Amino acid sequence: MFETVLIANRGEIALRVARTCRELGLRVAAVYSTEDRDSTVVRFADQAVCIGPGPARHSYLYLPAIMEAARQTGADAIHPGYGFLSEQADFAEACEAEGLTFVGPPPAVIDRLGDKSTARAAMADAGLPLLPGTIEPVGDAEAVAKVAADIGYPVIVKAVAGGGGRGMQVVSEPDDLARQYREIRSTAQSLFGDDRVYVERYLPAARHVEVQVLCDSHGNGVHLGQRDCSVQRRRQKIIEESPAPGLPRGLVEQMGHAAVRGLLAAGYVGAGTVEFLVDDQHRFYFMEVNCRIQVEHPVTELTHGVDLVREQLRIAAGEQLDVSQAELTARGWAIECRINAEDPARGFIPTPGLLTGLTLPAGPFVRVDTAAVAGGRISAAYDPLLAKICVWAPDRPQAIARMRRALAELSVEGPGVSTNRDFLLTALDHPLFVAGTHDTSLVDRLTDPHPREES
Amino acid sequence: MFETVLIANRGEIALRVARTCRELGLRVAAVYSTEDRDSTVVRFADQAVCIGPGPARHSYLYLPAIMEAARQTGADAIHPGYGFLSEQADFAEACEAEGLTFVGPPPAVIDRLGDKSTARAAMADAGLPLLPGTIEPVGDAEAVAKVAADIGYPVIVKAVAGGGGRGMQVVSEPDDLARQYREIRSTAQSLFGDDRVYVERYLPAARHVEVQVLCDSHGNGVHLGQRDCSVQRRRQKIIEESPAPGLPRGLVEQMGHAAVRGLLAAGYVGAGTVEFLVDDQHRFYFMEVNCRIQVEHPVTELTHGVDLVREQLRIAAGEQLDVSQAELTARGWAIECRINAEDPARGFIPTPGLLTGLTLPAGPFVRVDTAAVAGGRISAAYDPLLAKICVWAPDRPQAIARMRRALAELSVEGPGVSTNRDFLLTALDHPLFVAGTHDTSLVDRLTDPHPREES
Amino acid sequence: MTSLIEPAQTEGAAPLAEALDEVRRSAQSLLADLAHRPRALRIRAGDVVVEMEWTEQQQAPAATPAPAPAPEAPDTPPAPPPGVGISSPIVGTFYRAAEPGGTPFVSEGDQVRRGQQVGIVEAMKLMIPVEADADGRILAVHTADGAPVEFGERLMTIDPQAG
Amino acid sequence: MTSLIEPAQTEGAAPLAEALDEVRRSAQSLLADLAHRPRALRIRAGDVVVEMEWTEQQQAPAATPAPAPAPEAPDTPPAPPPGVGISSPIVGTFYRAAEPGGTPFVSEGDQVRRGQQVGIVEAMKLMIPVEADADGRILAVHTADGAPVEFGERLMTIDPQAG
Repeated sequence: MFETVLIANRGEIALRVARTCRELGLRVAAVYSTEDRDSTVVRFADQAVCIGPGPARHSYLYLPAIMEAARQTGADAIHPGYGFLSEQADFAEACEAEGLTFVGPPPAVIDRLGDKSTARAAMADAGLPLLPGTIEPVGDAEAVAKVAADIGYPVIVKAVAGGGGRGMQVVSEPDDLARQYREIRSTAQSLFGDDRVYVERYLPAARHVEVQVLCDSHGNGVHLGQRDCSVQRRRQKIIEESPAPGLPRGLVEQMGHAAVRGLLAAGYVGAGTVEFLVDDQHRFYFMEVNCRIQVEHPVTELTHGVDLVREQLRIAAGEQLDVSQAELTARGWAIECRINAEDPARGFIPTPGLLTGLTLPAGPFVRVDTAAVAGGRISAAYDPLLAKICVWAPDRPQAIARMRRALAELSVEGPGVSTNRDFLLTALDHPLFVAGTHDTSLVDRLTDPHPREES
Repeated sequence: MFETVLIANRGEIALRVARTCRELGLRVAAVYSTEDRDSTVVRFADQAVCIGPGPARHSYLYLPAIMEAARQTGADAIHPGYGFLSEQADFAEACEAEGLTFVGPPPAVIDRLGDKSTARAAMADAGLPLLPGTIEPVGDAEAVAKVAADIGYPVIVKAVAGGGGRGMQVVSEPDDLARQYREIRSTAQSLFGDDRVYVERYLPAARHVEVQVLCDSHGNGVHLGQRDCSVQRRRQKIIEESPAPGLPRGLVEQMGHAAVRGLLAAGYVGAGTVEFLVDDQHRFYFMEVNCRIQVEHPVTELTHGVDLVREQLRIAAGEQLDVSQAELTARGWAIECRINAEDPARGFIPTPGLLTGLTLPAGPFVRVDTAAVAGGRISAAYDPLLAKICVWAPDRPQAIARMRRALAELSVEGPGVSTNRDFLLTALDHPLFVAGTHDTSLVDRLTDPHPREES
Repeated sequence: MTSLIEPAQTEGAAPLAEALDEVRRSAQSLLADLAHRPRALRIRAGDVVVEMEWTEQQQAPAATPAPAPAPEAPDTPPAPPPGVGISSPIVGTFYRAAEPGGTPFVSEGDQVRRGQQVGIVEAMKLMIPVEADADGRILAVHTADGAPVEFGERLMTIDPQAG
Repeated sequence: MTSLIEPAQTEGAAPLAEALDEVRRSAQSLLADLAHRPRALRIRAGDVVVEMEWTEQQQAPAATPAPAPAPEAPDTPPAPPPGVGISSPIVGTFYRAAEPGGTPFVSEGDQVRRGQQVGIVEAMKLMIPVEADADGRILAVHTADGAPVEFGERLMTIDPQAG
């Protein structure tokens, strides 16, 4: 095992990784921007290095500064958390070049799976079902029109380099296609420096179901069940749960095995997630692979009793998985709600600022992951995630009741700071969510000023 | 199910019960003394009634005030928590007389099991093993001397009405017996208004292992494994864990079945605990029954995934147990540390006062039950329990590492306020605790200025 | 306070952070408990010294420490009328008269003597007399006959000057 | 900072910087919790002394009881010597000369012009020049040749009056 782990991240995930490092007896080195000078992980860490000013591109995304911090702290491993440099093959490569262990998959795997086009090809080869569409990027408007006509409208045009809900566009009408194709290419170019796009069928009412996988460096892989992440605003998840409600047992196992097969075939090592869309006929389609620990990993930890960050570190240290698929049994139900400092009434705009008061939920079967403290601030420089509130219960109705109780305990005060707490409560209350039959259109139903007639 | 539950308690347990009531959709009525006017449960509750001044005998122990509060709030059930009136048969009777459901066993059962003499007789009848000693109270010094000579020294003289570590005395030398017998009777008279005592063999190096039981009003009973509570200072538990380390599987099942058999035979209804001593030969002896939810119940909740307060309420409402013994499987390991506002260096004297700062542990697999908040006070009028910190992990070494991490995150500040946090860390570090071979003498070893040579 | 984490090692380990913490905390508690803040403060502990000074103007307002709780009578509802309150001795039901429909013990404007019975609170069949705490005139009766009352709730107000 | 409880790891690091850090943090904590900022503050711990004074004008806004963070220049280390600081543009290794054993770009007492190179910070083989922010005289060089520096760490202080 390592001696010192540098955590190349901030906020709740930096603290969460630090906690597991501490439990494993590893020295914790934190990095921070000037904006995060007084942050919780800086206080928690054994050592902390200032790596740059607030804007992430000059600090958390600035590779030379991170690598220098690793050198100065004598780190022998770097945990990238999620976001920032976590899925940058360059970063993983730089670690390798410096003799540091990158806690994540090998650079070549990140490269292949981060590109949606090669990822789709790899997963198709491994026998995973794909939505009708193109595997290779589509080179011109004419070709796109032909593909779209073949697979049928609506279609979705996606940037090969996209992710996190950015760089994609649904096209419902053939007449709009040429213009929207040009737009998404231009957006993709400016966002990712890569204007390649592909096309696939768009499922307006699908569920977003993902499978958590662990692969060690000895060729072993296991899955830890599903997470349903269908409650999304602007394609950003806000409520996640495990298991996925209402899926037939056979489907669950089929998807789990497919995910493990796909990642092992791709040479994956570490914790990874395979995202699928599941349609109303319970057919599933590969969507993408996330080569990192995910924001919503706690729900899997709660149902499976596994510390996923510990497994990441063990795998990165070359150890074998110490649990078999048969031993990995889920118990009960877990739900996560992401508390964002944002205003749902004003299009979910972030509301950063000073937190003059903060009361977090606690008690039986409630877990809160946050780096926020009363007297601290939610910085405008980063994403507005304030806390992740997770609950566990023996079944889904009890878990929902517990989450309602937990959310009611939350109190956030600060000038100009609001949260999506009440919006989350509304979503939890929606008959479709309560029935577990909701899909990715749920938030639109809640925010649409003209609610549809259909149930 | 009920509509309104009055919680006849304060502090962390009142809040803990309130949380489950909220999750069950029940209205929460709290009571408070003037000392607790600004307490967390008062803010949490749907309604709160001031029942008297600070001293418990004029408020939390004052039956007419509690009953009036129940009437005023329209409560149809009363949850007594632990301590205070929770094991007073009079209170359970008064509830019955007023048509209120007392969340606990029937008054006659509390009466029989609260008296150690009749409890020992009942459990002996049900076939539970007892330590050599008397079942009937011993009436005079001569009889005591004869019994003690028969069973061999050291012996322990215990008040029939004792509990919570009070009203008992170990006697090692025959010459001391007559004096100590008189002393304990006089103490018992002043503490409990009942000077009856009995005698049994004293095990200086036994382990304190207890079994959590649930019995419904339909004659069904199940156990939820053991808790080891051997880390005690002055017979007050400070570290509890589940399961009990190092017990053979056969013994675990034997004790579980014995506990259920004993409580069902006694007509028990509700959540109860049967306490045993286990000697170094792995023989177990019935000690006493606790007719209430216990402080350390969270470790059982964490290993078994059961909300014990929910089960208490369901059982009190006449519902059947909805889990069978076969379905109740333990997972992993849980440890609780009781954080007291006290000074271990000064004989564990309480250090109540204003909390100017309070940072509680959080994150993966950590649960904190507390009613303390920054800016609040630890009142000198009640026991100094500040927080219960619980952790879960797949195995005991990981649970200990996690507890060390969690305790390190705790920060309590306030003029004159100290805690036993460092003392707990020292106990967790002791080789005997780490090995899981410690017994009730562990704290003495840590506080004894002349440590023994033996390991 | 991380220094406290490893109690076994505190003896020889770097005591600076701890000493500073201690001195700072000592200064804070000292200041928090002072009704009137001094012009200057100096704390020294071994190598560690903390000194502070305040200007004249700031001393006056400093007399009210920042998060001051309810200024007076924390046991009564906010903004009680001036005068002396008579509080309920127990949680229960308040009665103004000895029996249903009877004449009230007292009414507004009545003169009362200290110790005179002015009402009853019933709790679980116990009839607990409410007595005036002072000589004076009943300024107000705040609670209706038969109403539920909590412990410490103000039932009446007496003007002791008027006695 | 937990680093202080593990004396084994402090070996190479400058203990003075650490002590300064502790003193600064202690002062910040102390100030953050004060409703009214004092006119002067002095903290001394062993060799380390922190003294602070506020002018009359600064005291007025300080009367707002909100949790005030570090009084000024929160991004620079505490109580810097008077003058203008030159901060590290990146985390890395500080060099005073263009090559090992070479003549330092500047020494204490030297006159410098705004924009003049006064050092180098190396980060992952990138050689990033450090330049003077103002005309003036080098009052102090705070960082040794070859020492690790963080982003924003003060490397030198210039007296601009002396320019």
